[in-house]
Parts: sequence; structure tokens; C-alpha cells
Amino acid sequence: MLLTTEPTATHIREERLYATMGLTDEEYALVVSLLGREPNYTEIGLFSVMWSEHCSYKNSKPVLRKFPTTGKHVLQGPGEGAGIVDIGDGQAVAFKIESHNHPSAIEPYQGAATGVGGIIRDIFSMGARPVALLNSLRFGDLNESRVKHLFGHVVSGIAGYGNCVGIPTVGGEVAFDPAYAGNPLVNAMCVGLIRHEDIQKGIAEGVGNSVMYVGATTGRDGIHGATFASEELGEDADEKRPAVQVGDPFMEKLLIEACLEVIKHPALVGIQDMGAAGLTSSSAEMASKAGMGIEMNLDLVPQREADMTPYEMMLSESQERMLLVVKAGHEDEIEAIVTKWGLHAIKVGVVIEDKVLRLLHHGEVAAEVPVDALAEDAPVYHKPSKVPAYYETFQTMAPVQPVVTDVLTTWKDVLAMPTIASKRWVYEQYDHMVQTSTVVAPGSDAAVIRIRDTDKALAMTTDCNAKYVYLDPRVGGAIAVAEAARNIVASGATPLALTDCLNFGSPDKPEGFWQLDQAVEGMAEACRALDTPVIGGNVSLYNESNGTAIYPTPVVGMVGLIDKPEHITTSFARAAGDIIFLLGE
Amino acid sequence: MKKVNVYVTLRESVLDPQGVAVKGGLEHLGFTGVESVRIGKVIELQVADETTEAMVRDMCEKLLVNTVIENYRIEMGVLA
Amino acid sequence: MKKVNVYVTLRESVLDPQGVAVKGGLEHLGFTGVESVRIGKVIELQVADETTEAMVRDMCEKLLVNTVIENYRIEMGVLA
Amino acid sequence: MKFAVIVFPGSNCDLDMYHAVKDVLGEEADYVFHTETSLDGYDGVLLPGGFSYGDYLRCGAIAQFSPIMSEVKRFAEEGRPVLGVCNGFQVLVEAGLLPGVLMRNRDLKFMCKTVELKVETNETMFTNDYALGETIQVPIAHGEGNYYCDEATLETLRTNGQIAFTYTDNPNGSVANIAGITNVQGNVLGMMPHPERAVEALLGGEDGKRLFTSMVKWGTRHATYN
Ligand SMILES: Nc1ncnc2c1ncn2[C@@H]1O[C@H](COP(=O)(O)OP(=O)(O)O)[C@@H](O)[C@H]1O
Repeated sequence: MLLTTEPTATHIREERLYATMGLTDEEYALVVSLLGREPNYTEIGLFSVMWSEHCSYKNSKPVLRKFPTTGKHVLQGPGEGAGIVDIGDGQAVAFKIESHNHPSAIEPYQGAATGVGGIIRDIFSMGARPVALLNSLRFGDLNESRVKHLFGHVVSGIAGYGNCVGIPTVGGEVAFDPAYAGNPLVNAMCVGLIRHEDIQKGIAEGVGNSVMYVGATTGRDGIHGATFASEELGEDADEKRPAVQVGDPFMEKLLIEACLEVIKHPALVGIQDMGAAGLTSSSAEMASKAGMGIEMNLDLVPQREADMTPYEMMLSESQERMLLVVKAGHEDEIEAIVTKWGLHAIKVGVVIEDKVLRLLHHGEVAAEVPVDALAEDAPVYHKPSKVPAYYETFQTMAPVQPVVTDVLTTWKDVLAMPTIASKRWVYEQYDHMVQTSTVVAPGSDAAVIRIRDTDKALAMTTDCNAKYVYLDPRVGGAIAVAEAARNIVASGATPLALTDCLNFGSPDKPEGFWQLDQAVEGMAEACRALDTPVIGGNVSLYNESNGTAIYPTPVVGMVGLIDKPEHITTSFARAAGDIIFLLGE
Repeated sequence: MKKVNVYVTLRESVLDPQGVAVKGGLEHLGFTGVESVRIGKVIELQVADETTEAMVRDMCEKLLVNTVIENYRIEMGVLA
Repeated sequence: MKKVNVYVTLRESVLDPQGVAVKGGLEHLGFTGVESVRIGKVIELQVADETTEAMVRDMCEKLLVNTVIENYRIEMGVLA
Repeated sequence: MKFAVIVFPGSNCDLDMYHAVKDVLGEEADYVFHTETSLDGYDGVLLPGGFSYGDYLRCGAIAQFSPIMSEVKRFAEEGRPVLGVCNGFQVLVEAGLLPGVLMRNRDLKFMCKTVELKVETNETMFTNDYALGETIQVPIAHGEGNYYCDEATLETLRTNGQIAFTYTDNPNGSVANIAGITNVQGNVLGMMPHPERAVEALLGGEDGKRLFTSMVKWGTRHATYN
């Protein structure tokens, strides 16, 4: 057995261990001043994940403020697990898109599968019943065997997870371009239905209330590789390497049913999934939102492996776990519901008045950090921006008109391009019919799902033409929103709102930041013009390999409402002799 | 022609949802005392006599095993 | 606590499409001389010391193995 | 007619099945949880699709030991109607109520699309509303629907007229293009295609509906048991 002795606070400072966790010298200094002392190893770990771009949006916050996020139908804007829009009759639709790019590059099947699992939890943790999944995928040149491997496994990962949990995968997009050769994109979107009164918040209110853990056990999977960087590794170094997360869709299915039953119980105060940064983000965010603190006894956390340290437990990204806050004295009632689904609700902590996250382990305080310092006080950066040289060059170039001599050949060539060709190979692997509500299956402009017991239906789509965004981020960003809206309208629906996944390169390069800033500017303009607010989304930066960034790819996921079944329209030709019209410019 | 077996198992720290479900199933059937179940693969190959262990290892690394999450063990020349 | 391995393989008369696909994959990668590939399961159990082979056989017949298409072999007390 | 829709952990077409018989056919239906031990009061049992116990180990392998399954067996032995669709078929096969086994699809991929089936017999309680030899459109959605049995078993299936549906264009490699079979008595039907997904024109077709109307007709012709 390998004995790990954790670095001391002094060691962390002197060896700049925080740097291996992704924190800068300035950020470390800020942590010290917020704490009034040097952090120990667990504490600096908490900051490193909470202050990551993924959790804190430290680089993208100023940009994201450009999005319109309110509107007459918006019940929940950005900030919770998913945004929610009113669709009348006391019903609402919750949806969100999220990236799982880097995990999918390392292990395509599990990376894609766990991406799907994560976005589903975002939806049902709001109290919504997930009714549809979509995705947006980008790969390199499909002629390369490595790309074929990635593509094939990503698709089966999405299928493997979605099919098993029983949520239809009804749409998406796939594009191939050498720009994604080293860094594929895997974005997953989930749509859920909810009644207004069932809307949940991830909030830890009420001193003395219980913090309960439901779902899979906690293992060492997904812990930031930094953990082991500074340790001497023993013989079994390989075994100890932070492992890839493996999804368990069966567990997720049980969690969905258990949680959707639990939310109906008045004793439930708050619920949040343990997504990125697992126990850390869920506990710190729930406490911070409530203006409370949480004390957790890590000895009570269900563990899959022996001798796990507080650092490992708090940073683990094991999948299929939820954190619940339950009114004191009602724990048994919640446990009874959860047990019916073969799971356990285990009390691991309590809500406290002190606004701190206090972690006990083997009878000692392993960490004590103000929750706001973790959840609110991350630095925000206004990155320098610079117009890239390529863009300036393009602006001076005259537009080229392609010369087509043989229309039929060109037409066939275009149709044969992997990006343009039919995606039947992809979507036939997805169960797009389960839940028997899919009116328009993959293959049309947008998918349409009927809403049971009403005349209504929802249209949904994901879109982005990244080449346009690369050529002109502002115009391209606007086009992405407009394309999504057209697909919604062409299906007979009125666009309601959108979610976005901003897949970009490094914001540390001024040219990269410019792309991000401009694309969002253009998207925001289109959102205002079309009255489709942004109700949530996700930012994935640093999509680069060997210093080269992907095309800026702000994927738009849009949902629209159809009032009557007879308004549902597909993009298929129906009968010979029908007249074809061309609308627009 | 000789027989080669490759045993592929999940790395220790990787979750094995199958194993967990099967353990539950065994308990359900009344088999107590089962502490853990992990499920792996046996790949039985019939290969030409001149196939070396190094060649089989190469097959494992390139195709048979997902080394990100799996370990493997080769058994050469098992009785066919 | 002791370790028991159960090896589950497809009966010879049953076609193994996965094995066929893997064989094709190996050929594609340039591995010649692979005559056949069959894919089975290893089920690694950690069981109480008093667990007998008869008990494990019972687990196999009841749950672990579908005897319509699968054969199995039990290896008791493998080093844990 | 009153149907029991069995819910195993991981079932995910339970709602679809329930909806088909209750909302579309207007019959009675209840969800019956896998932990229940009685089917008293029901005239038919429906085992829905999904991934019971994640389909880990083998599809349907773990679900066959659910408490409700001994009751389902008793129900079947009494000659009353039991329909298993997709995962339900896999459970019935693992439980020994139907012969054979369902293996990985020939090309190893999950497949979701509408396929054409041929009605091989209309003399069962599940198919009496179809014409013999009629072709119908019904969706499939499975990764392990490749029906296998040995020659001798196939021969008995044929002789006894136990083959209920075949694929006209075999999508998964099933022996003799088999899509669905009954037991010898004809009161247990297992099939990979999803008739419950083909009961409404809005969703693309109604060819599956007659399977349920067949059951209801048969049910009204025979005295209720309770
Ligand atoms: N990754 C995917 N997952 C599910 N469906 C997909 C995926 N990619 C494409 N599709 C479906 O295939 C159809 C065509 O997609 P695409 O070629 O991107 O067309 P368009 O450019 O018209 O949006 C759409 O209905 C889309 O939903």
C-alpha cells in the first residue's frame, strides 16, 4: 500500500504546488488573504476547482454579461443547473447544453457517455422530467482512422447512455474539419418538462437541516491529475493514476426516478447534482446561495476505494451522485422514497450558521473555508483582446464566387461530404422514440416532441456553422442563433429561448479572446432581434492542440413551442407535383 | 496453430457498474458473503504458431485493450 | 476472503459476431495469421472463505452463465 | 381488460406500454413494481422494454429473479396472456418462459428504426386481428435482438407454429428472421419490435395497435378469471 503524506501549507507555498493545480501566484495570494492564513492541501484543492474556468467563469463572465437573459417567459435564467421557460398551463420547459470535450478526447465512449449523464442530472435536479436529448459533435478529417475511432466511440457512448436511461436522443449535428483533429467537440443537451410548482433550487437553507448524499459511491475517478504530480509514486503507480470516469446509466435511471419523487416531498429544501468538482461545488454553491454554511463529516461519504483522503473525496468527479438538503427530522421519509429505487440517502452533514464549508475527517477539521470565498470571490479577468491577423487579411480579400461547370457532379460531391451527408448512421444508433412522444424524429430541421395531455409540442435543435464564426466571429455568432431559429420556425414552432455552449481556444491569447468576445456580441445581437433570451449554457475554453485552436464554435441549442399538432412541419418532400418556393434573399 | 488467451480486466480505480449490479443480483438470490464482483473479458485467439508474445502484446495495445481503463494479461499457447 | 474466477465462453456452435469483428479489426491492422477470435467473460469474485466450488457452480447455473449458449470454468482460491 | 405493466429497475418503456393500453385503447392498466408478489385482478401481463438492471451481465438476466417474476410464471402457466417486448422478451427468455436467447446484433450496433414485419400466424391471442401473411411497420430499438436457438428448437418452433413475426429484411442477424415467438401454448409472446410505439398516427403509424386489440378481443371472448 502506498502511503501518501500530503504536502504541508508551507510546502504548497514554497514549491508553488498551487500552480500544478492551475492557480496563479496572484490567485494563491488572494486565497491567503481571504483565509487570513495559508491554505492546507485540501483547502487549496477546493479553491483550485472552484476557481477553475469551468466553475467560476473567471475569464468569460464579462463576456457572458452581454447576453440578454430575461424575457416574459423566462422563469429561471442562467445560474442554476438549467434555465426554465414558461409554456403556459402551469407547465415549463427546462434545458441546457454542456461540453465534455476533453474527457471524450481521452476516452471517447465514456467521455461522451458521462457528458450525457451530467447534462441529464442538470435537468432533473431542477425538478424536471428529462424528455429529450440532443448533441453537437465536431471531429477531424473522417478519413483518418483515429478520427473514425473517436467518432464511432463517441456516438456509441451517447447511445449507450441515453438509450439505457430511456430518454430519446432526437437531434443534433456532426461536422468534420481538420480544425478539430486534435481536439474533438462533444456537446450534449437535455430538455425537460416541469410544472411551475415543482421548480427546485440548489439551496442549503435552514440551520440544522441535513445534507444528504444519494447515488453512486465516491472513487478516485476524475481527480485532477495534479494530485499525484508531487508525490513519489510506488510500484502500482499505474493503478493509482487518476482514472477516467465511467458512467452508470442504470444508476442514473434510478436516480432520476428517485429524485423526481423526492422533489414532490415538502421536506426537500434543496437539491443539486455533483457535477464538475463534485462534493465541493455542490456543497459550497448550495450554502453560498442560502447565505449559510455546511459542515460535512467525510467519514460518512460512501466510498468505493480504501483510504481516500479529504482532498480526493472533495475533488472526485465520480458520476451519478446528488446532494440533497432535507428538513431536520424528515430524513427517514426521504430515505424511504430513495430506498424504493434501490438507493440510499445518507446524511453526511448539516447546514450551519457560520458561512463556511467545514470538513471533518477522522475526528479532525480537514478544511474550513468561507463558502463565499469559494463560490463568489473567484477573480474575474478582463482579458486583452486583439484582432487576429487572419481576420484583417480576409477583410481585404475580394469575395470568391465558386465556378460550377457541372452542376450534377458538384451537387453529388457536396452531398457526399461527411458534414453534409445523411447522419442516419449516427441517429439510428440512438433510441429516438422511447417515451413515445417523438413526432418528428432526427432527419428534419428540428426534432418535435409532443407534450402529453395537451395540444402542444416542442421543437428543438442544435446548430453552429463554425467556419462562419471563424471567418467573422460577430456575423458567424449571429448566424448560429439565426440558423437555430430558422430550424425551429421551419418546424412550425415559435422560438422560446436558447442555451449555448461556447467552445473556444485559449482566452489567454488576445486573438482568442477577441473571437470569444465578438462571437458573443453577434449572438447577443441576434438574440435581442429574435427575442430569444439565453437561459443558460456552458463555456469550454482552451480547446487547442499543439498551440492551435479549434474554430470558434459557439453551439446554440434552441427550443420552440408549437400550439397545435397541425402546425408541425417537416423538411421532407411529400408528393410529386408539390410546388417549391424560395423565400428570402 | 496455437491458442492464446488474453484476460482483460478493469483497472482497480475504475468503476465497474456491471460488477455492482451482478453482486446485487447474487445477494438477491440469497448468495451471501460475496464481497465484490468485477467483470472482465477473455479473448481467445487461435493464431499461427510463429506468433510471439510481443505480437500479441501489440494487438492488445492497438486494439484488444482500452489501456486508459483496462489492464491485461496474456497466456500463450494454451492447449487448443 | 478468497478470490474466485469464473471464465464464461460462448459454446462452439454459437456464432460470435463480436469475435468476428475483432478478427476483422486485427487483420485490418495488419496482424496476419489470426485464425479465430472468440470473446468471453471473466467474472472475478471476492467471496467468504467458506464458499465452496459447489456454491460457485450454483451461482453460475442460476445467474452468471446462460447455459443455452455459454460454457464456464471455475478457478477457486486465486491469490487475492 | 385489466393489464399489469411490470416495472423493473431500469425499465424505460413502461410508460409507453401503459399509455398504449390505457390512453389509446382505453383499457385498464396499472404499473406493477418488481417487488410486488401478486397479479390478482389482472387479465394480462405486459413486460416493457428498457434496460432492466442496466442489462448488465446479460439482458434480462438479473430481472428474472425479481419477486414478481414467480407470479408472472404462475400467470403464464395458467394460460393467461403475457407479452414481453424488447427487454421484456429478453427477460422471458432468461426466465425460461420462451426458448432461445437474444444476442448482440449482427453488426454490434444499437439500432432504432421502423422495420417491416410479416405476421406468421394469426391464430394466437396476440395476432388474431391481423391477416395471415400481412406485413406491418413497427419500430425496433435494441442492441441485443439477434434471436438464436439451435436447429432442433427452431424445428419445434416451426412445427408448433410458435413463430409469430418475422422480419422481411433481417436487421440484426436473428435465426430464421425471427422477430417474435410464442410458447407452445401460445399465451406467452416475446418480440423485439415495439408494437406500443406504433399505436398513434401522429407518431408515424398504427400497425402495432392491433396486437393489443387482439389481446382485448381474446380477453372478452374468454371469461375473466377474477
Ligand atoms: N449527432 C447527432 N445526433 C442526433 N441527430 C443528429 C446528429 N447529427 C445530425 N443529426 C440529425 O440529422 C439531421 C441532419 O443533420 P445535419 O446534417 O446537421 O443537418 P442540418 O444542417 O440541416 O441541421 C438532423 O435532423 C439532425 O438532428
